[in-house]
Amino acid sequence: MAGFDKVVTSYAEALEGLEDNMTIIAGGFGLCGIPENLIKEIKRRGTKGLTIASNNAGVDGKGLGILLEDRQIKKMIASYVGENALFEAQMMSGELEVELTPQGTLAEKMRAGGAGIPAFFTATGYGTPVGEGKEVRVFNGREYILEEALFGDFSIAKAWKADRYGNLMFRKTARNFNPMAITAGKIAVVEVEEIVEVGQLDPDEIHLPGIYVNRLIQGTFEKTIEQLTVRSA
Amino acid sequence: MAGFDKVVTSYAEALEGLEDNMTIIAGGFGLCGIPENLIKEIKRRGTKGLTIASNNAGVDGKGLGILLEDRQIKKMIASYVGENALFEAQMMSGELEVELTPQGTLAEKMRAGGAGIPAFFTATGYGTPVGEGKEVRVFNGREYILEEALFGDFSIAKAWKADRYGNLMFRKTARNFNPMAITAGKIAVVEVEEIVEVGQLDPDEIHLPGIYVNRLIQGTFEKTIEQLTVRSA
Amino acid sequence: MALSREQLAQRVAQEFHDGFYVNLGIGIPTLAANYIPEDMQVMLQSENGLLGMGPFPLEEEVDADLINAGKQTVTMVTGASLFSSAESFAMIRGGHVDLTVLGAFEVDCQGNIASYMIPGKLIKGMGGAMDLVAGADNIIVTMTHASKSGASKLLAECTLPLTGKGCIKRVLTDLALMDIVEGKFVLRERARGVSVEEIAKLTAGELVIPDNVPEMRF
Amino acid sequence: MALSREQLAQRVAQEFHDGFYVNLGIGIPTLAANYIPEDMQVMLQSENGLLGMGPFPLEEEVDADLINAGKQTVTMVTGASLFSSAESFAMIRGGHVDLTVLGAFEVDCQGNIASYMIPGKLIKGMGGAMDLVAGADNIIVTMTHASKSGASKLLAECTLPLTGKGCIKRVLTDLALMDIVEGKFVLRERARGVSVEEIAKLTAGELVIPDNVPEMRF
Repeated sequence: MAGFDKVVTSYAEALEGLEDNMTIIAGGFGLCGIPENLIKEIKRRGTKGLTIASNNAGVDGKGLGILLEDRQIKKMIASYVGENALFEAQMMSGELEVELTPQGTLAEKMRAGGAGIPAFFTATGYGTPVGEGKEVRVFNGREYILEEALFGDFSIAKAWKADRYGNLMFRKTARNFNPMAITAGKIAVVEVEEIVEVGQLDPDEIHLPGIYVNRLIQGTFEKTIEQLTVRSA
Repeated sequence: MAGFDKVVTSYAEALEGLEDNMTIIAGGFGLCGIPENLIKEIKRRGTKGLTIASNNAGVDGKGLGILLEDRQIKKMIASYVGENALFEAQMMSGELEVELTPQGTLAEKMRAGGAGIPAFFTATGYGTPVGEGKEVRVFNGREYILEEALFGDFSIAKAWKADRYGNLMFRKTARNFNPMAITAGKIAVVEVEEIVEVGQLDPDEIHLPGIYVNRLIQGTFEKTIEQLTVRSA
Repeated sequence: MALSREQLAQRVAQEFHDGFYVNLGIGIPTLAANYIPEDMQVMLQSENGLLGMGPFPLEEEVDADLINAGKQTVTMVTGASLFSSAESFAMIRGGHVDLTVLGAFEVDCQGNIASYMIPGKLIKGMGGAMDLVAGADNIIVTMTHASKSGASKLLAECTLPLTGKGCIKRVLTDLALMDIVEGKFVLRERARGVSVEEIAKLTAGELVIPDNVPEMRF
Repeated sequence: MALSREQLAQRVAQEFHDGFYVNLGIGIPTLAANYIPEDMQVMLQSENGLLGMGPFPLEEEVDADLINAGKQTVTMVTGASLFSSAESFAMIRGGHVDLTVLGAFEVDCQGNIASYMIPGKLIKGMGGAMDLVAGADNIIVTMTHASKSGASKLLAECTLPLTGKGCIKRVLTDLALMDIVEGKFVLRERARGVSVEEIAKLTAGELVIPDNVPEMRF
């Protein structure tokens, strides 16, 4: 790697330095736009004691769900974990610590982590279990709670297209948490469907500049659909 | 206007309801990407006592500078006002109140206003005149100050292309403060170079969704260059 | 007679206005999209990053990269836009969505809502619901008025963990449409053939019954 | 002899590393872009929303929509990206820029910097400077060591309103390169033909002089 070329050629290299008890910020919503091969590599590495922030925890046997099988996740920060029986079992038994975080607050906590904002106020969660123990302050007659930023040792994310400098474009709703997740990790690792030469992406259409990306790898994706719903013609 | 069609056909209509002593959030950086015709319409209307948040205050005779001539601006929230002799004179004489705000804090205050974040912490300005009177709090061993969101009665901004629903694309560095400014105003008015039919913009390439835009107008622009700098071949 | 799911959806759709940006929760709220009047434009926001959600795809249109907040495959309407989750919730939290419709386990006459957790039984998470109720001025909660055993879900005070505090102003149940005004449920409409007395019996929170409570019309 | 503007820019460029994202302030810092070694890639961030700033345009390339933070017309290099001011300062505040170079009126040995205002005289505003000094770990301040009348600008305590507190670790003047370590200036290099004594005389803040202070090499 010289200059701004972020491309690595193996998943082992992509996650080099990932160690037990680290924190990972992960992109994806359900199984849509998840870094599936990076997750598989974490399973292969057998890294334990992980704290993972991601909107969902995958399903049984897919996505982050596969990291539950060998109990690699110590703590999960997520907004919705209802799709995963193994997750529920580990949570109920207390093996797995869970910090339920409202979806918008989770997105904003990731953005804040990447943007040098250590904390912000939001009305979301005021007066609910989410607000317990958090500072409440009134602005313009309304109560807000203080939420702190999220930072990761690593970010793992999935984009659609990238150039070799790590400039990224996402596709449809596979964008979701990916851009913010990338900004919030000390080492941001992104897998993409296609890597193009530098200069092939229109600078005005880049969704996330390569400055946030440390390592880039091209992968092939299963793209499992959770709820296949169709209409008839 | 029916449904989501945001197009208005006159500048008078575009700024209908703008009254004395209102607050306006304006896009633009220097004279780049400024809503020049909306500013001219404010001058024509003669609206007084305005509070305007904008990174710069234009130059003499251009941009927001023309609103100084008839003393329409009561207070300016800006990061840099060094290009404007009339501004400096009115500021020094105390006719014009100025709240100097760091550029990044200004951008974030606008974003926060649009995003339902009433306040956030930033290290920017800690220990400087900007931090005076503001709450200081330590996170991870570093001091940060609390900054509050900005809201406007109106936003005025300039984009490149729009569809009739107000979905926007910006061009090059004329994007600058425009997207955030638009989100922070109760009535967001945007002027553009071109209005295309709905469906002509790729949903993945829209920079700002039309939900933030209330009124849209097509204009012609002078695009004055402040510092023409060229190299020879 | 209690409203069917379809009737609930139909009644929700009566709250739509031309040009409204609307977020519809999973279940009955989503069904309301089927009842948007033909002469009216409504744009659906899906909090996973889509404004302008269309119907389910034809089989050949299915795209794993295009789903709604319920993880169902969907389509986009003409004029749709796509964005990140941070942008999506900036939109929601910042009050830019005109109407939010979502379900609940319980609502009380203080405007509190409980919809995401039954301790010891159901801990799936709040998803975007807490942001939606905190961000919207205009919310309709759709729910059944009482449990199968006849226990009211319209309470003086919610018993389950809250999703939002003091943010609900309108509730549509299978029996009635109610506003929440100054700490009281105010009965606005009743389902066809459902008496005011029956509604009163199944409403545990304080209830105001105006002189005239019309039946819902579809 | 005191460094010329070009030599200052050259010395700044020695701090660049291959693959660095750099923000260069107006004036001498901007000149440093002319001295990027040929075998090295450096990408320039312009805080008005451009990563990958290129040289000034040819006359026929001039585009009013493409300027730098000094409002000068510029170009983009291959691989550039464009974004909003909020995104730009997320990048800066979040510490993603590898090196920031900017000018100053005064610096003190506590790492404080004053660069934006002379009360009663010059009130143009801080622009992005406060965000840049607060957001970067790696900052070089370029300035003249003393005023024309010989008053030191490297002080025990800044006299002008601060741009940032305790954030400066390295200062390059026309006479010397200094680090700021534990409340003291540490002399690292001196301009060719400038004596340690001369530097000491013009440095008002506490100064540490190591045994060996090499001359700068270009």
